Amino acid sequence: MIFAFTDEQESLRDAVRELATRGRTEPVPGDAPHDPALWSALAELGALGLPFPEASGGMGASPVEVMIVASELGRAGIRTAYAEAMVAGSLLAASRDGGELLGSLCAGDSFVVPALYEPNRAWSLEPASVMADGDRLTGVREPIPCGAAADAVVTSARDADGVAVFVIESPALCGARLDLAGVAARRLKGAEAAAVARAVNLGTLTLCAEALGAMDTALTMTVEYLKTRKQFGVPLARFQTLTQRAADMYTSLELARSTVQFAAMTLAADPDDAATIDRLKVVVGKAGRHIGQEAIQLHGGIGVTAEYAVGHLTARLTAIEHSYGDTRQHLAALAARVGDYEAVDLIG
Amino acid sequence: MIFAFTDEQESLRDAVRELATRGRTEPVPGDAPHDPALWSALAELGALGLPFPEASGGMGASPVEVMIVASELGRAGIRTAYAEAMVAGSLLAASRDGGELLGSLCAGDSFVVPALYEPNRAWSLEPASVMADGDRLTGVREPIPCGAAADAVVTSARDADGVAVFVIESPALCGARLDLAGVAARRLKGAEAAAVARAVNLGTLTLCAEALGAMDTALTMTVEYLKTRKQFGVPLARFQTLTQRAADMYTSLELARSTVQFAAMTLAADPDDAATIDRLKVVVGKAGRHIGQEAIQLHGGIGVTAEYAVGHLTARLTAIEHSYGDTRQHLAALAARVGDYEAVDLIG
Amino acid sequence: MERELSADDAQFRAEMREFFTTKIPQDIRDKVAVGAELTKEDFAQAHRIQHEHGLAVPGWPVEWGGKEWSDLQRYIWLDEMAAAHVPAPLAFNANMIGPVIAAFGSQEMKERFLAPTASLDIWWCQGFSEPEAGSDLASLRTTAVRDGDEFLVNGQKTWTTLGQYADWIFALVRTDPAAAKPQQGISMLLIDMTSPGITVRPIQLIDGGYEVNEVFFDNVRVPADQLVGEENRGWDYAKFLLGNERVGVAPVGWIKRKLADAKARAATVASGSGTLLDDPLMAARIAELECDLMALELTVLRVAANSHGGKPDPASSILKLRGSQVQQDVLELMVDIAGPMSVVWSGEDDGAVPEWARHTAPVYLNYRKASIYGGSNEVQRGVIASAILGLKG
Amino acid sequence: MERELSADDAQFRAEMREFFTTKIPQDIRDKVAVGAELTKEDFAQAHRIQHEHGLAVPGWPVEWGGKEWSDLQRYIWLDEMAAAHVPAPLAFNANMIGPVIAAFGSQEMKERFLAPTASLDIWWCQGFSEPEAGSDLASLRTTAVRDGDEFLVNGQKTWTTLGQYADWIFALVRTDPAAAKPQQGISMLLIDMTSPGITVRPIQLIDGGYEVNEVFFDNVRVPADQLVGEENRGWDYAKFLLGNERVGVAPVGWIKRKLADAKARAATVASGSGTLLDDPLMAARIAELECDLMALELTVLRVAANSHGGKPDPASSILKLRGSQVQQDVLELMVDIAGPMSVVWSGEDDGAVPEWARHTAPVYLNYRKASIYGGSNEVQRGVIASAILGLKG
Repeated sequence: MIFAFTDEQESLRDAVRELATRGRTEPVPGDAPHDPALWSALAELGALGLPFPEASGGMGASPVEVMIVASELGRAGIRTAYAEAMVAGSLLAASRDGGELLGSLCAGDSFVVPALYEPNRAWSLEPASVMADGDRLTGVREPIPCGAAADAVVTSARDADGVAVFVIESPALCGARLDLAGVAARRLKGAEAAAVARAVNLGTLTLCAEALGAMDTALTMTVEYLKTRKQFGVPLARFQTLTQRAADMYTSLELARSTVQFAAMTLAADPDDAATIDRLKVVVGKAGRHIGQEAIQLHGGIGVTAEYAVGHLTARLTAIEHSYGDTRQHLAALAARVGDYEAVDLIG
Repeated sequence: MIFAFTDEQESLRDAVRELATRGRTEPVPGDAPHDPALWSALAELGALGLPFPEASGGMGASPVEVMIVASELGRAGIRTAYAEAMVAGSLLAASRDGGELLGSLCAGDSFVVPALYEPNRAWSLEPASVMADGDRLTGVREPIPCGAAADAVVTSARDADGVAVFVIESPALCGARLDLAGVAARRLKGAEAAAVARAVNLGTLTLCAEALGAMDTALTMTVEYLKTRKQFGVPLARFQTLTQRAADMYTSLELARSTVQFAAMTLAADPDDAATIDRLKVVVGKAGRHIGQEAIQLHGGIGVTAEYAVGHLTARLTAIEHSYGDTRQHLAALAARVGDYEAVDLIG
Repeated sequence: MERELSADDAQFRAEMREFFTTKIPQDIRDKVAVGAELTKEDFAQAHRIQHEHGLAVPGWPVEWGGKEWSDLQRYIWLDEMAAAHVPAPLAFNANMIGPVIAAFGSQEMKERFLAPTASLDIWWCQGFSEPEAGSDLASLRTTAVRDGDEFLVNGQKTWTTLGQYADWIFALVRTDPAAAKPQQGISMLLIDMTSPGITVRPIQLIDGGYEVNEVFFDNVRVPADQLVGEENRGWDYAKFLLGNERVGVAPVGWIKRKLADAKARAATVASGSGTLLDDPLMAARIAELECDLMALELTVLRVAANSHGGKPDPASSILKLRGSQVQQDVLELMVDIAGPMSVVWSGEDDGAVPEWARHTAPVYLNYRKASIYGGSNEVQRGVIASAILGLKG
Repeated sequence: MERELSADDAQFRAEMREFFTTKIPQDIRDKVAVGAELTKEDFAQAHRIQHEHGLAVPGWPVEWGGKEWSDLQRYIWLDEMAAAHVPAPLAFNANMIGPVIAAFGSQEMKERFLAPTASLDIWWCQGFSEPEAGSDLASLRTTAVRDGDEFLVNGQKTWTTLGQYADWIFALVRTDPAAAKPQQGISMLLIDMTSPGITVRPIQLIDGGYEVNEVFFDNVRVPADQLVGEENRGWDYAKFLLGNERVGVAPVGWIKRKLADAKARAATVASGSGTLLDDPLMAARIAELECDLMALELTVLRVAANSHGGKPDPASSILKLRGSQVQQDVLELMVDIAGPMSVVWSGEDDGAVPEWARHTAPVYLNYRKASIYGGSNEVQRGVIASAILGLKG
């Protein structure tokens, strides 16, 4: 197993890091508005089309490159719909007639996000009350993260044959809600339940990579704060109970880093490996709670203010934890299969 | 709600403390042998018959007094079959023909323990493979804690009508195992499933009270060690990461203390309150793991030696956690009923 | 030892339940239930209704409106208040400056301030923390220099909760910079927030709300008769103030209400073929939190029962420490129940995602403060280690 | 980035699996599987079989029996060894004193000691810790005074693992009491355990076993040519020794084996209408531990891949820290699976309660040592905080 980045991957990382530094705006509480300028810059870099086929306007790269981009966005504390675009793009790529919109997505011309959550329902890959009859849909999707600015949304629905996937252009959202009854929907032929699972695998990896970056910055800021902030006449770094906890944060971070990188390699080899994504979400979910909560605590009061970045990082980690299933749900999925194998084999 | 002890309860506590100090022997690793001298002393104090009717040779007191005795034994690090005697006595007391043996138990003349575990089976109040046909039993009970010295054991078995309870005098154990086929068993009329549940409630309270005492001593020893032991030229108490962890141990201890005392009051009012016992076992189970593990860690190497008491306390806490269902099992029992009420009402 | 509630206390409980569920406006209670932000008027209205019924300041001396309740009765009052989603009387008035004035103020000060403090005709805020004096309060720098019949106050306070609504502030100020120890030389002043030279700057928190403020003092003139008690004894009064509350130091009633709400919410979120409340891992976590809360609540009852006349007891540190932990655990549970519904904070109030769910993430993030303010959990552990366990370091 | 194992490494893995599952006696592997104590002969036999196949000291220089394996191959070797329940070659020989002698010993010393060390003809033990020098190794007091061609050694070592079996001890001793810093003035000596003046006193552990010892030195004469490297540089050699191992610092293979065993055991314990492995809370806990272990194992692979020539890397502190935590979690899981069967330690080997279950509590208690020895977890956190995060305190 090789964890090192190639030279090209390092160049990509540096380019995104530069872009993220340049494009960074001060975070505000609450939902992040879509930033078209930043989005165009990501498109120019090729970031939006990384894992998609060159024939559709993508870069023909792999989830490893997606992970690199998302990590840098997370490090910079930039909240975007990058993971959402990866899910939408993956669904379009799975269909034989999603190519045109996918090309537009890769180029940054169309802002496309998935609509996969149902109100008052825990996360599920399977649509429960969203139904399809031909191209007519019923049901409600809410919330749709970043939906307000979307040129199109991609949603799944249940029909007689199972799960189908649809595109809705120029969706008229009410807040974060899309009432599907009466809207014009176009079926994406060839994209079925397996495509949804695969798209969500990629989206989950993307979010977890972003979380990795956010945790990295949260720890860096915490360490810096401990070095400079004084209490009782001495720097906080003199309080061993704080520095030992920073060491635990570092440990969580490094274990999460290994897992994110491994999951990216794994999806590159097998985009349908759901068990690895379950484990990834558990490891990152636990690390995100640990690091996010401790980063605030070790900062003290300033950690919960909107003027200081660390609370926003924790807010983002919290949102990521609750996207596409939280730690509990992924644990439950793993628990249901835990008797099927002897041990998790990472190198086999 | 009144947590204070009465004067009589304080006298009882002092008497047991004195006895425990006098009767204490150096702990050894592994199973504790029955100590007839200590047992007689407990009987003389009336401790063995505390919660049982005076008509049967008991003291007609309550689970509160049992808690006081068990806490003191735990504090002194004395491992006895006190909880086992409470379970056996409660089963005898539930039957209209257990009186004679109960009297003998209270007087310390007969050493009676329950046999309620089945090998290769998680804890359950219900017998699974122990069957009764009239007074003939089949099945195996193992392990039987303190069974080697027992004059009699009390066991449950399943028959056509449900659960029945039996006494086996002079049982011939093989190690900690009793093969029930072919032994002479006497049915305890009137003692059925509810009697087993009630007896185990009392036994669980007794064990948790003992755990409270053990945790108390584990913390006291740890604090003392931190004050006196030097590393890097200064007492360990100078290392804030250690003292903050001692503070967390204290917090666990005091929360467990409140819960043990409350559970004793509750059983005094309602000996069948299984939910309170479930919660008690969860609180004490978590506290016992926390305090037991931290007591060793804060001691360092000496904490795992047989020459030093703190490891034995942790060993005892571990055994108590695995008696009559561990934290997980009691949580699962509570979880199954969690939708049946709005909130836990302690003073209603 | 006795578990049962006496007949009198049971009657008291029924009365409190009746009062809170019928006398406090439903719209205020509904806001509390969904975690929405309360307005100044909401707080004031709830406080004043309690005051009208003689319930706003039960812990004060009887002559100033107190009730001489037992600790258990105080507990029941708080418990039923929280159970009905009723916001508590303003703590700065009822639990902080009121008892201090009653204990240490001159007769003139009592007569001037206590009645409007009880009735909320004066809205108080607290001026203790400073940018360089958070957990280390004794290093505060705001100065008060005697100038005839006045003090001249200069400096800055921060984390002043609801300061934007306040009429008056009780502030710790340094009156003797030459004192031997930093805790000495501190005084407590009562300051009119409309005094020239005071500037309030709201601080936005991570949830988007404005509940704390910076307060700047630029040559603010404070009449000397607004000095509480004796000069240079402010540290003692602050310790009294912070140690005064024991029954309420862990917000047990609030947590219990939230946990019950969480169960009710979980039963409304579909999961698989049932609801989240049927999910074994979710149900076990809720059951475990109920155990944690029970142990905490029992400890409040037990420790309060050992109370000795308002003297600060280091045992209250375990209540503060554990109270904030369980409180935060329950709020984390609530976000987890909302799940993907917590991901978008804004939304239409008539959307299919209910309001409570949209508030879960901001409320969870906001309450990370609970383990920081009022003496951080690290400070509480330090108190336990040194004052209770004798680990002096 | 590349997940796949190369064909060569896959072949290597198959060879190791074949070797460990066919060449090491089943009775030894069975003892390891149930957590029974191994005899001296068990350890020795397993070591010697590996040695006969050239596998006992792969990390040494090639001329002394090493293999020039990649870190990944070392990892595979350890992983397959643990998977087959095979005890590792004696660490004191293979990982500790051998590499030190190979790196710092004179040619004479290498020729005298390395071959018998590799073959276990010398059984080594470690003499580092002292009663007053545990985590604070630099404060050690055992002295060695030069007396002609000999050192005269006096003092006491403790926590000497398997010292009762050892032929020789490598010990840190103070040779210059006047050194400026306590770390200076320490030397490393090789001492024959049969030397007059050495007394070994076994220490019983909480599980009832005897695996550690006190070793007393009373005017023990040690030939000067048994000084490793240079006088007063013992601290450097000790640091090299402790930092030498990175792939193996977290016992990942061992933990993985135990966790797989735990699952198999859980499937044999009836619970309700199924087994413990069907229980949702138990299954979730196992799944969570598998996640924790995966993250740890991946970090071993990632950090080992960044290795730079045996130089101690503070990142190994996270492996030691987290390795001991996950190890202890798995052993705690194992007691919980045994449940009431763990309550009685003794019993008949033909009883209905299986042997593995009776060993769970003592093994769990014994391995609380894992977070204490070899640098306690508090020490590891200190290394991370200062050496990695730059938090110098």
